[in-house]
Amino acid sequence: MSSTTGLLATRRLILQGAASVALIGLGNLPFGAARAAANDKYPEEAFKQKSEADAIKALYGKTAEPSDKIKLDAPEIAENGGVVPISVTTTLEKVTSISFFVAENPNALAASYKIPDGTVPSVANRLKMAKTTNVVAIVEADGKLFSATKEVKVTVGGCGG
Amino acid sequence: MASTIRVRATANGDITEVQALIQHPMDSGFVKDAKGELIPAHFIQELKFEYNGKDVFVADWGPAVSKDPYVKFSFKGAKKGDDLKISWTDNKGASDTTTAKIS
Amino acid sequence: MSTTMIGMRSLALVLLLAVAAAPARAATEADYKVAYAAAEAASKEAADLRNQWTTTVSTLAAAKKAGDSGDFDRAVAAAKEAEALAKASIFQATSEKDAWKAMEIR
Amino acid sequence: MEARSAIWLGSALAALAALAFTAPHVIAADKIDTATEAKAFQNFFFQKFPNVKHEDFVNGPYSMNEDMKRQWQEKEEFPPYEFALDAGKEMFATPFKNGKTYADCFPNGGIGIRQNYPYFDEKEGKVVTLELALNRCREANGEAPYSYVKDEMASLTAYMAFTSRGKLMDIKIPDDPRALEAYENGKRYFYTRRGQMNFSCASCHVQSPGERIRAEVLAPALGIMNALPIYRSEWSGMGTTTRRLMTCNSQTRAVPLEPQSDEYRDVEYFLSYVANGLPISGPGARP
Repeated sequence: MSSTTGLLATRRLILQGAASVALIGLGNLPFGAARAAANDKYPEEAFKQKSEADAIKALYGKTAEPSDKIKLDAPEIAENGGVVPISVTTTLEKVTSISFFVAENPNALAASYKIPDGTVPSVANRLKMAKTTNVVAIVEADGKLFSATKEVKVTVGGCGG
Repeated sequence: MASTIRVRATANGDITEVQALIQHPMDSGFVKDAKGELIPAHFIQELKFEYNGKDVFVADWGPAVSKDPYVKFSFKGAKKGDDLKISWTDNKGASDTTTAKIS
Repeated sequence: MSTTMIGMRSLALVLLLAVAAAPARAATEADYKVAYAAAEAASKEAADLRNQWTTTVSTLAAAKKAGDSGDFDRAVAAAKEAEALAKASIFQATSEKDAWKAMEIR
Repeated sequence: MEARSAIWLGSALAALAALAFTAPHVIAADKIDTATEAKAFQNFFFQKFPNVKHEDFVNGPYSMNEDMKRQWQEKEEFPPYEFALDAGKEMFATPFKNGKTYADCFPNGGIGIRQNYPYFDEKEGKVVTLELALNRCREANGEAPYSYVKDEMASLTAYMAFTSRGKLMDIKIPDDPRALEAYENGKRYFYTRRGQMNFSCASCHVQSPGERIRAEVLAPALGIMNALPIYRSEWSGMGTTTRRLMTCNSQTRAVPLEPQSDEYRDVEYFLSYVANGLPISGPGARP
């Protein structure tokens, strides 16, 4: 069939857009005014990296080793690639940072959280995933990096239209 | 206009659980609109939670955080009735802030 | 009401669609006009039955686009396909007048 | 000769009609019948899914799949339709230019009445849905009607649904042959195959609820109206009943009808009636 028109085309475009994020060379993201916060700088470099290994190195400057003290909670099949509920909790001590990476997103680093003293080392959030891939949670505890990984299946819904 | 930040902070014992839902498009810069043009990147980059002058939680976000972003965490040392200040800034320099009462 | 029945029924419809009269010689504008008019009439009848298919609309539009750009071979093929789709949706509307009861929960 | 054959033809037709009318299996035009049909409809689902609690059917796919239910419950802690709810509440409180508000158009100020919609309007002889009543209220007060598929209408119906949460669906079919005809027309639309995919609503929502169409799990037809309007992650936005019906059409490659056309109003009437007794759960959050 030839190209579609009208409502259907719009739905298809948005559907494709929302579900499969096209791999487009990363133009320089227009960064706004200087951040108000003095000390913590927005990890611009890390967010620009493609692979999660590079992003982890850019963010923390060291590599992580898997740990079973981190519980990464993510659905087996994502209800929708645009809104994937992912949470992590850990029994590790002296946690200072928790970050989430979606391996095959255009940029692996999705979100990074600073955990000051007195804050419970556990975060829940909703992330976008371009396609079926590994979600990696990184916990920085007492200066060392630990990781937990889980694959989440992502596909579009509906019978095609 | 009502604030873009919805917060629910509930203290039980020494631990206060905080949930936040923020109204923001979180455009990744990779999605095309109906006419086929790229919607420019527009997403919250930093979200901060402060309790009596001290940061208790700071989020650095990229474009892969969902539209109308949601986050949940807990922290110790606060009690009912205290204030929790929440503020965000996005990559276009826009920002919003609000103060919630811990219930 | 089993799934095989759905399979058979849509199979029948797909067969009906496989109407592709390949014109022996290159199509002319006149061929296109005739084919397009027939497709448009069938599409209108389907719309009047309030059972138009989205693929009929898009294929008809493609036929017009090809016709306007002078590619009459493609235009006639698309017009014939649009007509076949429209006819299939008319067949569907008329046959469903009673066929729907088969699925009704009693 | 002319007159005699006409008379003969007339009486034959009359006899035929009489026969059809009294024939036992013909659906008699009284109300009781729709009640038994609704019972049969509900029992079909209660027997097909014996371990699903009856009131759970209104949660659509989440009544069918544990993993999806967990994702949903997490989202329900702070649901994405929260903004639509607040917007709807604000719109309800903001008077029109002429000083009136939506509360003046609806019984009980529009609060806790969603379970009675759609209703059959005997003056008009047609089904009136909540979305239609809202736009008629706007027009009666000199305001432009809202689109039936955009956020404003979704916010209003989200707020009205929210005020009825937990109340049981209570749709009436008055003793009026036109009401029965509307119910029948809705039922016919529900079971009629359309689109190049050749599916009817029942193909998905009666024959295969709980099964997947790619990432989505299909909702059962029973209680499917109770959760509307819905925030869909796929649309990353609110969806009114009209938007949901129209997108279902285009998914089967059927060209959608115009919003609030008779078929849509009647199918909503039929589906709401057969869900009588099940709680309102709107606004809902769906994949």
